[in-house]
Amino acid sequence: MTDKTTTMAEAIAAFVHDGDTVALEGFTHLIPTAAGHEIIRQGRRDLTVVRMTADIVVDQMLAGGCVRKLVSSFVGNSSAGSLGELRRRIERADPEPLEFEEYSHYGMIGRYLAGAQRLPFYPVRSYAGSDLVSVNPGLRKVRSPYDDGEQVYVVPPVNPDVTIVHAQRADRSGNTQVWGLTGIQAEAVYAAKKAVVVVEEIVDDDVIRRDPNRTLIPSHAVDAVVACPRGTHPSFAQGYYDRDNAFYRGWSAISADPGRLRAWLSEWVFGTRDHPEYVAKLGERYWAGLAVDDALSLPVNYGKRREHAR
Amino acid sequence: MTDKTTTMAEAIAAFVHDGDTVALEGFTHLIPTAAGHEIIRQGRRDLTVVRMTADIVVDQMLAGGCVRKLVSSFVGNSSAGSLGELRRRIERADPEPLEFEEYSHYGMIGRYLAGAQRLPFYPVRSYAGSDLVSVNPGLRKVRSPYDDGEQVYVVPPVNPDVTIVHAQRADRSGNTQVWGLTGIQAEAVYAAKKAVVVVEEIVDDDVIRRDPNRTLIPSHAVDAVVACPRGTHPSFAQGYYDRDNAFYRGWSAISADPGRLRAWLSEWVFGTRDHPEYVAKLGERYWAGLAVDDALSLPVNYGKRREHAR
Amino acid sequence: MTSTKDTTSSELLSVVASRELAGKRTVFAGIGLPTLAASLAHLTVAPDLEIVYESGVCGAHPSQLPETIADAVLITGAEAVLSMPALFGNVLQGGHIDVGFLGAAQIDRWGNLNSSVIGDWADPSVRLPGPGGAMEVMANSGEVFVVMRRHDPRSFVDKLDFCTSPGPDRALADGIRPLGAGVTRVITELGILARQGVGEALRLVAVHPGVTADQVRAATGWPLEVAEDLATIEPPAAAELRRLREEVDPGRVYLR
Amino acid sequence: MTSTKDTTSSELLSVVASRELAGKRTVFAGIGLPTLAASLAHLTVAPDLEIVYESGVCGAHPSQLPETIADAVLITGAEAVLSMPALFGNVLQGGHIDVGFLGAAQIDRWGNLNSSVIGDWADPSVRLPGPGGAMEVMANSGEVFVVMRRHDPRSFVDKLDFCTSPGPDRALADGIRPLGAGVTRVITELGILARQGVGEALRLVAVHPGVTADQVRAATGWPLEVAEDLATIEPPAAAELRRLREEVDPGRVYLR
Repeated sequence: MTDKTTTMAEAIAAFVHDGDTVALEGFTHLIPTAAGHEIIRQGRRDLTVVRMTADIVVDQMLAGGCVRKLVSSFVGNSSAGSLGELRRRIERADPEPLEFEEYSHYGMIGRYLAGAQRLPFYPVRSYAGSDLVSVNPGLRKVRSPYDDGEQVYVVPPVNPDVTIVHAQRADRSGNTQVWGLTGIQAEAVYAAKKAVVVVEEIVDDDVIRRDPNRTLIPSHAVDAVVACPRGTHPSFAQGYYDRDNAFYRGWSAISADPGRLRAWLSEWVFGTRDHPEYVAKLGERYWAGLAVDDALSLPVNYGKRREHAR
Repeated sequence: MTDKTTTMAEAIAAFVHDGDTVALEGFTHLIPTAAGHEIIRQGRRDLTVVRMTADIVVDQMLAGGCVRKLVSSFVGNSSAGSLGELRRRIERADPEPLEFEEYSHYGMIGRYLAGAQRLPFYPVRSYAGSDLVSVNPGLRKVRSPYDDGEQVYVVPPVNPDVTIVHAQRADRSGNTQVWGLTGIQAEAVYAAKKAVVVVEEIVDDDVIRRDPNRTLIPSHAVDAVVACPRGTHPSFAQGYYDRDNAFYRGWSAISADPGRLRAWLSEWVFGTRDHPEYVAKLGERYWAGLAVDDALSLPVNYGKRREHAR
Repeated sequence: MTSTKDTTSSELLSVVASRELAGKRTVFAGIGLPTLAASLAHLTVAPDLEIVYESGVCGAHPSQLPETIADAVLITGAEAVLSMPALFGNVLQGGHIDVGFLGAAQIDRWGNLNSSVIGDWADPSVRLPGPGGAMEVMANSGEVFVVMRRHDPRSFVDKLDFCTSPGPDRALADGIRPLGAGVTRVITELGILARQGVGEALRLVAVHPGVTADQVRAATGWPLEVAEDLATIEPPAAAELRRLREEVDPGRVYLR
Repeated sequence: MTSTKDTTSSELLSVVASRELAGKRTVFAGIGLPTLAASLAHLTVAPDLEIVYESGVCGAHPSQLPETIADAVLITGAEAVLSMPALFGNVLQGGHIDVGFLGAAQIDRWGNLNSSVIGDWADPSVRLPGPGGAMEVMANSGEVFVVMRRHDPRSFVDKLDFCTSPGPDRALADGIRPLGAGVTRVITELGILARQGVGEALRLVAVHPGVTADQVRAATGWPLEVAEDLATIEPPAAAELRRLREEVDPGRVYLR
């Protein structure tokens, strides 16, 4: 049992370097926002960010000047509007161009699957006839070696230098449990050279071992474990706190104005030393508005062999 | 909410026909033995059985005269010895030949994945240099369309006429929950044209909905739900009863002798009307020897939105 | 008593779309009008309908109206929550979705959709969110319904600026056998355009009361064919509106 | 006091194999000698060692000695239980296994293994269980250890009846770049055969006290090369045997 716990500052310093390819996953649920903020605080540059749904945290990292290239399948502020910085970068190269490599969701999923499984490609049934094929040379065709000789598009593997995901809980060695929407996090971790897991809480080994089927990411795939409660805000952690929909709705106006966006970053990212300060700055009353009541699962029986047996 | 509950006899009559391709999955855990016995009772013929680990239930179905062809990646009585009937069929065509299509475990997994995902093939990293390639024309190579032009073996999809799996519990509509070893059951169900789920118990909808992450097979993929407690014997159901290791050890001697094997079938399969009779015939004292004590998981919180919110 | 006079645009589109789901079993729906239509259909013409969400939720029983496809209220009490590989691979690509709902900035006569850019992809005047899972919904659903609030030549175009989600005709031209029929219904404030599948263009099959075929032609950027037996859409019935207003969206979150 | 005199064959093989796991992090092991070796190594030379089972169990903490790789006691209290696609795809093919243990009916000088048939595949004299996951363990583990109870020319053959699980040399000859080194250690009652990787044949690198190189040559079905610095294996130490007997398998289930 290796203790891999560390602080967010140390994890980002150790595992995210200028020029790295960094995957941040979490599909609406469990978005690793606090990790993105720490990357901004530490002033990383020239990152290639891989993220299926490039949303607020990506817009913030773009505004923080951290990102040279984006690999994504959806670039929008959820259903709440636009990402101002992202659109300025893409539509007007303002303040600088953004390299953009675009896939569909399943294309991204396939890339993670291929990366996790050390496959040279992953076949998908979509893409036929899409103009994406003409702007993304990574999309290629393979012919089936079976009788029908059918063709199918394939996507190339992605192997990020580091994948960062957020989860409800882990033990000190990185056995990580997730419930609610589980997205693509496990495959994104397995596809990466290094993996950082950020959690709402680090729990006793026994809590994990009482329910091994909830462990989606085993410790052998994890390099660092960071406790960072409320680290997904404005995203949510099922059973811990709700999504801050008002923040999402407000973001479109903030990010539409470069001045406001930079002021926001100054106040909330550069103006806080770490995520606990960000949490405290929002205030307990604010968090009370995102609190959820209990809806507990029923226990299942894993069973224990009797001593009498055999 | 469609009620799909039925009896084992009705499910086998409705979904397993002479000449069908039938997948029975469950990797050591949750083997659908009772379904195999009912197939024998109903006298199905010329089946193609697809099963990663062809073990006791397959040996029994072979002896029952149900099987023309076997598709598998492991043919043995676990680590407890040989399958007598299977070896006689393969080594001596006694009493008749057995068509055998052989893969490795991951080849079978890939076939189910391709079948479930409607892919023309699934790529795997193994098989290079194996003699299996020379005896199984289903194993082919594909060249990567990316720079390295690397080659990789692929396996063809499998789409059984019906897949039968056993699980701990389901609701009436087929939302199926499994814990402990989960194997390849979900993919085998999705790969099939029809799917029958056999369970230790049918539970209230609320039990399932209190823990949706445990539902590995959603109702939309299920055609029939059969309650059949202890239906995996001599396999086990985590948290319900233990594996009958003595039965496994005893099987090698039974199946080594065609006479004994047929006598066993007469007594235990043809001699019982259904699985409840088989269970009763073993007797409560026998089952007490396989009973397990409780080891309950801790509940997790899914959370409930407060009315105050937003 | 429920008044059918003050029917809003959202109500009209939801009711009309719900009727098209008669007898369907599985629908892939986003939040907003598709969810309203599917929820209403569940209460009326498609009692066995299951809504599957892109986030991985199957058989949701939300305590409140969800605000996103990943809303926590969709998860708590759901029948199943799947990983993204399972949702996209087994459920969607595996062929378990009867009807997928999609939206788009532009649609052409073959039901091809653009949700990527206005202008050139490499130097767009407007960068839109992009494909998300729309390409997979198009490629793998049995058929696709599109609900478009705006019916005008800027959205119903002769030529897409960019084809994000191609219908089966474009897939075939690319040498790949399509798995679904593509867009079969486009429901707008003016009427319903429809097509059956490969080789067929969208044509006007029904109009709302008071709308003429010429009006729809004028609002469409390609020479729109009109069905010989052009139907008039039955206005929302009082019972439909009552269920929509009182049971589906009592807080009028989407029934703006 | 632990007697080292009455060391059984199983104890000898377990202890010798455990030493070879020094510093390793992940091992893919079946039940029996591999589990004993890995469990002993965990207590001695490889404190961070994790045993991964083909059934999907990672980080098991069994209450009793498991009887199969899928034993219920491996699941209760484990750190993780994975589906088969995750175990074979992400963990094994993904390259997370340092050492895989394999057995076989036949092994050749390149570490290729036969676990399928004696005789012809289509008409075998003995049908063996077949590949299971052995082919994937061979192809994807960093290296593979083989523990063979029997060291004789019927098992150590010049030519396999059937190559079930090919080493990297055969993979390369088939035009595919191998991911692992293949068999690097074969541990038997006579000694240890070893090779580094592609292009290298197994050669005798160590013998048990009292065993001569000629004895091993005679027991091997191909002309066995012997290392110039042929070592003599240190017999099991009292401390190793004590831990094996008292902590790993106190019921002597596998220490027959």
